[in-house]
Amino acid sequence: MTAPKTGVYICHCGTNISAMVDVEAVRDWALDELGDKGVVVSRDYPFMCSSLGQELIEKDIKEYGLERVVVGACSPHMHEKTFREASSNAGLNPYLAELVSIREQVSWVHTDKAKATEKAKAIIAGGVYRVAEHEPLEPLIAPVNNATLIVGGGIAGLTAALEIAKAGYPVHIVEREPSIGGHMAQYDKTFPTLDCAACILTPKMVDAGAHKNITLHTWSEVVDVSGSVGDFKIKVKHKPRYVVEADCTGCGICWEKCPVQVIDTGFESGLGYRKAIYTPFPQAVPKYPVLTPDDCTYFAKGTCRACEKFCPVDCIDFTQTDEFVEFNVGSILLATGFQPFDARRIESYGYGRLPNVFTSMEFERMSNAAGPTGGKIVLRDGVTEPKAVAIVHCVGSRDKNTNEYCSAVCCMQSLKFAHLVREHTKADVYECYIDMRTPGKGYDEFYNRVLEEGTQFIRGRVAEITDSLRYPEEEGHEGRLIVQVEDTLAGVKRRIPVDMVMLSTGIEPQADATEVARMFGVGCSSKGFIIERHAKLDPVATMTDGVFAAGTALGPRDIPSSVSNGAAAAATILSRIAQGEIAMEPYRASVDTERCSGCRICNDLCPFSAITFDEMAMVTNINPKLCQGCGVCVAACPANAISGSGFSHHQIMAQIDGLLSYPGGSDGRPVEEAVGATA
Amino acid sequence: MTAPMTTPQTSAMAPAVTAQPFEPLILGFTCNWCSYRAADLAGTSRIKYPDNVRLIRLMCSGRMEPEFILEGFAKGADAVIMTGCWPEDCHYRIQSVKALRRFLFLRRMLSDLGIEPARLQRFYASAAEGKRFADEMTRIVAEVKALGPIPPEIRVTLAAEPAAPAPVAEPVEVEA
Amino acid sequence: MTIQVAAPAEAEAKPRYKLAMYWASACGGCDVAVLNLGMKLIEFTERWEPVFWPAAMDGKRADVRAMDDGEIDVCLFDGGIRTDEDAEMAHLLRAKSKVLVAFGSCASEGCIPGLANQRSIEHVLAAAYDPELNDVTDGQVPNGPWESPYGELHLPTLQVRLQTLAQVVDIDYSVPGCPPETERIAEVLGAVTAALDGTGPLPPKGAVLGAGTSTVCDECKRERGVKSIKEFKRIQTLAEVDPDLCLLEQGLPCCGPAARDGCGAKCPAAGAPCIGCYGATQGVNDFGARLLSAYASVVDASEPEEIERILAGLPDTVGQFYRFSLAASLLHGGRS
Amino acid sequence: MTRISIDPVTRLEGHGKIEILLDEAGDVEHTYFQIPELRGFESFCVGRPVEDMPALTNRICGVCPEAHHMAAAKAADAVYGVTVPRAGRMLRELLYNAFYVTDHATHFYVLSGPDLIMGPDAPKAERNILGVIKKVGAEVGGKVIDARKAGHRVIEIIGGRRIHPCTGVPGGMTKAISEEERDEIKALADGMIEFGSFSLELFDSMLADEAIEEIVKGDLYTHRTYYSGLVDAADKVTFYDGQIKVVAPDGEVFGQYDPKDYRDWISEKVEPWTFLKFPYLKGVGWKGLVDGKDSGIYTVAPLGRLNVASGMATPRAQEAYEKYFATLSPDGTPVHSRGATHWARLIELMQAAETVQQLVNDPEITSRDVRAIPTEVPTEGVGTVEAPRGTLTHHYWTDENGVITRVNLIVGTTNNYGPIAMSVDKAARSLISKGTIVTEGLLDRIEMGFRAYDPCFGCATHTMPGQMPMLVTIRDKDGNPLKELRRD
Repeated sequence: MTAPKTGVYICHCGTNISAMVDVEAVRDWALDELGDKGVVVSRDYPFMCSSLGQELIEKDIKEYGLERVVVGACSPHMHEKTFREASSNAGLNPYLAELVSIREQVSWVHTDKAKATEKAKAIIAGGVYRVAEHEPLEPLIAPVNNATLIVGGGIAGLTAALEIAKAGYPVHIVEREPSIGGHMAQYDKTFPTLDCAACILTPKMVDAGAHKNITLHTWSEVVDVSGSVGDFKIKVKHKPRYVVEADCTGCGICWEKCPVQVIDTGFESGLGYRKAIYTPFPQAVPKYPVLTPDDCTYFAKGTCRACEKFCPVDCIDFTQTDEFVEFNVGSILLATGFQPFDARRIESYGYGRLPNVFTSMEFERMSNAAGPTGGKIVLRDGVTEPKAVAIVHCVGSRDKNTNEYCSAVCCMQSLKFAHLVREHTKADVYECYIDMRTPGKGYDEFYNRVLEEGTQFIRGRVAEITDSLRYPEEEGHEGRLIVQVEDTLAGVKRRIPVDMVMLSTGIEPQADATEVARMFGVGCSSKGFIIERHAKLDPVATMTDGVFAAGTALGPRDIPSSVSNGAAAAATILSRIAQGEIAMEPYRASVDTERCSGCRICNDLCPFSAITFDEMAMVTNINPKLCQGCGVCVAACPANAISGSGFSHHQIMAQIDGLLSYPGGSDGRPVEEAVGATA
Repeated sequence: MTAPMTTPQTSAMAPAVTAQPFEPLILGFTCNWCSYRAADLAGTSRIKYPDNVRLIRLMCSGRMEPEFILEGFAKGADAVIMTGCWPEDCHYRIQSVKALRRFLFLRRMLSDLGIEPARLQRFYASAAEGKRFADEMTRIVAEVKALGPIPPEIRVTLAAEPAAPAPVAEPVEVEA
Repeated sequence: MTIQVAAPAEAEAKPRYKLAMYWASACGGCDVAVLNLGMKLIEFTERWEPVFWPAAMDGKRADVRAMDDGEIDVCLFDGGIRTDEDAEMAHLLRAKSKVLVAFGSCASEGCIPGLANQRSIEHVLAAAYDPELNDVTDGQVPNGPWESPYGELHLPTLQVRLQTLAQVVDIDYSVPGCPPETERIAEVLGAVTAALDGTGPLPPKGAVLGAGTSTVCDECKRERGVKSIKEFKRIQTLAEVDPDLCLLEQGLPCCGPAARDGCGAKCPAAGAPCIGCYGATQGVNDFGARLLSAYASVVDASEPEEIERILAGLPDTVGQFYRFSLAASLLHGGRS
Repeated sequence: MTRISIDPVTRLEGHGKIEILLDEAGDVEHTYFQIPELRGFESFCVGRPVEDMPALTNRICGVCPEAHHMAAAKAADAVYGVTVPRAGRMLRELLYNAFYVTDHATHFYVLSGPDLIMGPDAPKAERNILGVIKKVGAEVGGKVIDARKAGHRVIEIIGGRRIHPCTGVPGGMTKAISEEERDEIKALADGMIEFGSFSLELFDSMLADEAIEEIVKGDLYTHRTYYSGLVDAADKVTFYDGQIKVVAPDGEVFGQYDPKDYRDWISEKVEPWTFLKFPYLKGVGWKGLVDGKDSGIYTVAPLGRLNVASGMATPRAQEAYEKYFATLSPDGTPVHSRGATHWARLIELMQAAETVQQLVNDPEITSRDVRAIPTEVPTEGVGTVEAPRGTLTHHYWTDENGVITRVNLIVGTTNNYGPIAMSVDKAARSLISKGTIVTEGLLDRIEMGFRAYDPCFGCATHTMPGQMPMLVTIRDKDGNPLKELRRD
């Protein structure tokens, strides 16, 4: 068979590539050296991805009757689709065009232009060799179920849910807490406008609770995801509330009568109390309470049943157990949120040891009028107002020992706290920061406002918070806290006596983030933040078709960007629903039953259950609907009976040969050896 | 008196020719979802690493056929690198483990064939670990440089043509 | 078995083709397999004139030299290319034959003698003429020409590596097996005769004749289930071998899953694991890689230490995965 | 100096080559018989699990793989110090004796037959199996092919395959035989015995022919060497297992030893001009290619076996044995004429056939108990059998995991390398003197010499038993070819 007519196109990417790769040399080399591999035309262009660049290719396909196209430019993850479309516009099957990366893999990572150019040639050769083995393919079409699963009922998830529901499509929200609302419901004020969080959040919660297209699964968790792109099968566990939701009116008598006081480590961050049966907060949605058996006297001793006795509608049911519901959706949005950094991990800050060291979450509850202190800012004793308060930035952020990243919200929340302290008390406020980060609308203005309010700003990371006085001048400060910090602007070490310290804790992924990511088949960083399909151009999609993410599950961000994430995800999902079907890469494995020996080596290799064995015919079959195209069975088949479209044995072998064909052996040393040569 | 001069000249030039440092040729395999994107990230982050490695993208590290690796060695690679998702976040759930099994089997067989274990390398990189990807590339290239080229008696490439044996003198045929 | 049969009269009508069969570095099993055709062989000689067959009849290289290029219709070449003389004969017979067939495992894949490629030729000589086991006079061991007191004596020289026929010359077909099963040989000779007569299809160049395109498991009668290897066992440690169950599932490293079918799965039927003498199946570049991949894929372990422990059950990976095909492996020059 | 090259199938094909070098006077100065093949089993068997050896070493020789399979299996047993259960051992012997019937039949009728039955002076065109069939009748041809078939069938039933069997493993065999298979073998065994007696009768009748008698009794190939071969506990000829007995040219017993001690008794001389080695008796020493009581060279195969044993192990064969010695050496001293090997071979064929019948009728032959599981730590082991063409020894050293660390192999024909070289030399000297060369006769004699030994260089090179087509080039003192003669 003669080599197919192939066109080679080298992109300068402005100077991104051409600065480190001699693109003209590569262009000429391809035409001179790869002629026997079918290269009939080779061009370079400043921006291949531009419409003019694409027209160049389309024109050649028509004029030269090209059968294959190889583009040397950026990563396929960036522009593979672009060049495939260009090819199919010119009547060439899109899968006969190959994009190989000479930018991410060459010009951006190497420093020796001569060698980078050599490597670029080899990569082009790899593409040319490979694409010759390609065959025309058609994308696989799958219908999209118009229902959506949203995991997490925080502000990001709620926003998306309402957008999709309003558009008229069914939404399931799964929230593991008793109520939707997420962390935002715990906040008092929101920066920089200082409007109350509850006031702007609760209406959305109510809407979501009431909307006919939205099904709430609170106090619930997703336990299994199966099926495939376009039609996922979801299994949800409803944990028992011990309350019959159908009958409950949310009157609240049960928790009034319940004799058991429990420290509320959840919503109230340990500052307040709840009962064994409770709703986390007055505006909770849904309104039904939750009974926690670990706290309940009846479950411990078999007596009490106060709630049951007093319930006017007899909706208490101690016999409830886990319930499982199943439903199918076409799209999934992961809005699983974050957990605050656990300040105990930095022992030198004394949280948990020194009573008057507080975390941001505690402070949010304390300053909240509906909170445990009724909005009074007081020490642990609950009565004493602080005369001096220190606010420590970057707790669990920008720190090699904990998290290297910036949590994005701490600076603003700290400024907010400074303002609130000044507002509620006459205390002096010291802000210890590393850098003041106030990007965003109205943020820096708020910074200036707090400056003017007289808060003292100390540039430096706090070294230690202690209650032991070391120096004579600290006499008289017994019982207070000393904040030791180096003022890097004044260049002095300071030990500041205060009554209260507020640790501005950072944002971390949920403890079970990686398990969740695995269940939904999405990639996440080793920390647990979900990885976007493209950080800039596709920021709410994941690498798994049909699964999206929004809010702090993707990484630290504030309320406005979480909300816009949610809206963006909703828009993306709606457009998929509107299309009704989606095209998938036609990368699938298939069995040549003539060649299959029925050895059953492959039978247990597929995690998607695509492989089945026909006992009668003694051959293996692969279900293309379930196959995800990983190719594990192709590589395992000893009879060479399974082949994989798109990543076939011959294509990869050809690419290997191409990549290594130039400049030949390593450091150009001849790899030939006279095997026949006699010893 | 030109004759004597030629000798020192040629001998002076000889070392320069042999002094070329060994630059290994290394073939690398990535999966489409994690390690290839790690390579992309290394690129977009402009993290530099040696240019000895040439990458091939597979959908999954579990797609790796041992034949690919042997082909790499046969066609002149001094080392081969397998990369893929961390097992816990394999895009195909559990397939990255299949790659691990084949890797261990193949590495053992290669060493039985005289190819040092260090010439078959392997690491995980999530799509977020561009730095790790570049660091590993740098580490591996250094290791292989230290190993030097694969001795020709270990590897025969397809290019190798047997030396046609010197025809032995045919006895002159005489009538019986 | 001296075959010098005058063609019976009734066969005169049809053309009689010229057949050559040569053994290079071989054990003779391939030739015996052909001789075992018995009476059938004598029938074949009605259509085939053996013009050169050192195993069974007189014949001289000089005669072959004297032939025109392509004068031999079909040459069955068995044995591997171990010495310079083997290579010389390969080149000669390629020139003189219309159709050159790599016959048997040695010529196709290097067979068991190909395992010598795992070590250096020095090791081969050192082991064969180990002075502790032999009476060697001041380190003199044979290899190549030797200057005797009366003049030079010619002795062939060993190549650094045993090669397959296809690695040395261009071949048309190959017939796998160690040796090829006699029934298959009869089929091949029948098919080739038909092809030359024009009454049957001519197989495409490079085709593998006398074998299937699947693997031995396809012919094996043993029951098999989903594969999952927890441990490799050695037969001398296995008190009972289930006569009906797949040997691999009993822990015995069987090459059946990867070895080309055509033999009738005789060894597994006899309670011995397949050792892969029919070589790699259609389209496989490297037998060892294929079998290794299959085994590794179904190893029932996820932790490196556990995988290594199971792997340790194979004391000899090269012998296990390449018993018949090391010389044809990708690392050692490939299949052509 | 004049050089004569005799190239069986010419020099370049590595099938053995003879160089005869004459001195100034035109007399034979030196003769070289070279074996130009080496595959290196001793090297590449290292590192293999010992249980793989029976299948690996089969490939040493496709003519007698059964012999290597058995020797390897026995060596593997020894490495593990395991005793094969009776039924397993009987299966091995059954396979092995059936192989003897096939192999000896092939040699006598197909290879030597043309010379013997047609007579050495018969026209070449008739000196082949078809000529034989024409002369002695088609049913004989049928008998021969049936006998070979029968043997191969038994080998296939017990060994799994006709060529390169696969069932021998450390401790026994991988499979037992079924009742049906037993009955099939029974039927075949009767045919084998019939064939054996038919062959012995045929040979008697042939002895009447003077030419044949000359071949068998004549002194052309008489070498007075030592003889060596396996004998059983009763000092009878045996093939599968026994002790090695060595007798001197005069018949005096030189010694008897357990095969595992072979290294105390024999060594192998390595010559730089041939890949094959020359075994010799250490106790006597290497004196070069000469016979006599002072030369360590010894002869094996049928001639050797019958010379060392005090008789055959089965009745019919014993009858023939007595007749053999009565005819050739009434005083019972060793028969030195190589031509007698043909007769000895048929006597062995009969013993093999009778043994097959004995074994297949043993009630225990279908027992399932054919394999013992080793319990010892593997170390080192020697496995020795009598291959049709001589004593075959496999010696393995292993690590504690049963993986081979060292191998020594002495294949059947190798033992006869010395005597064959001497016969070649003798043939040359008998016909070359003072520069006059009786060339045609030279070819005949050398060819017949080879046929008598039935050398199987399949084991070391690749010359099929009996096949020695030849080309002789006579060169003048400057090495220029004077004359070329060929055997056609």
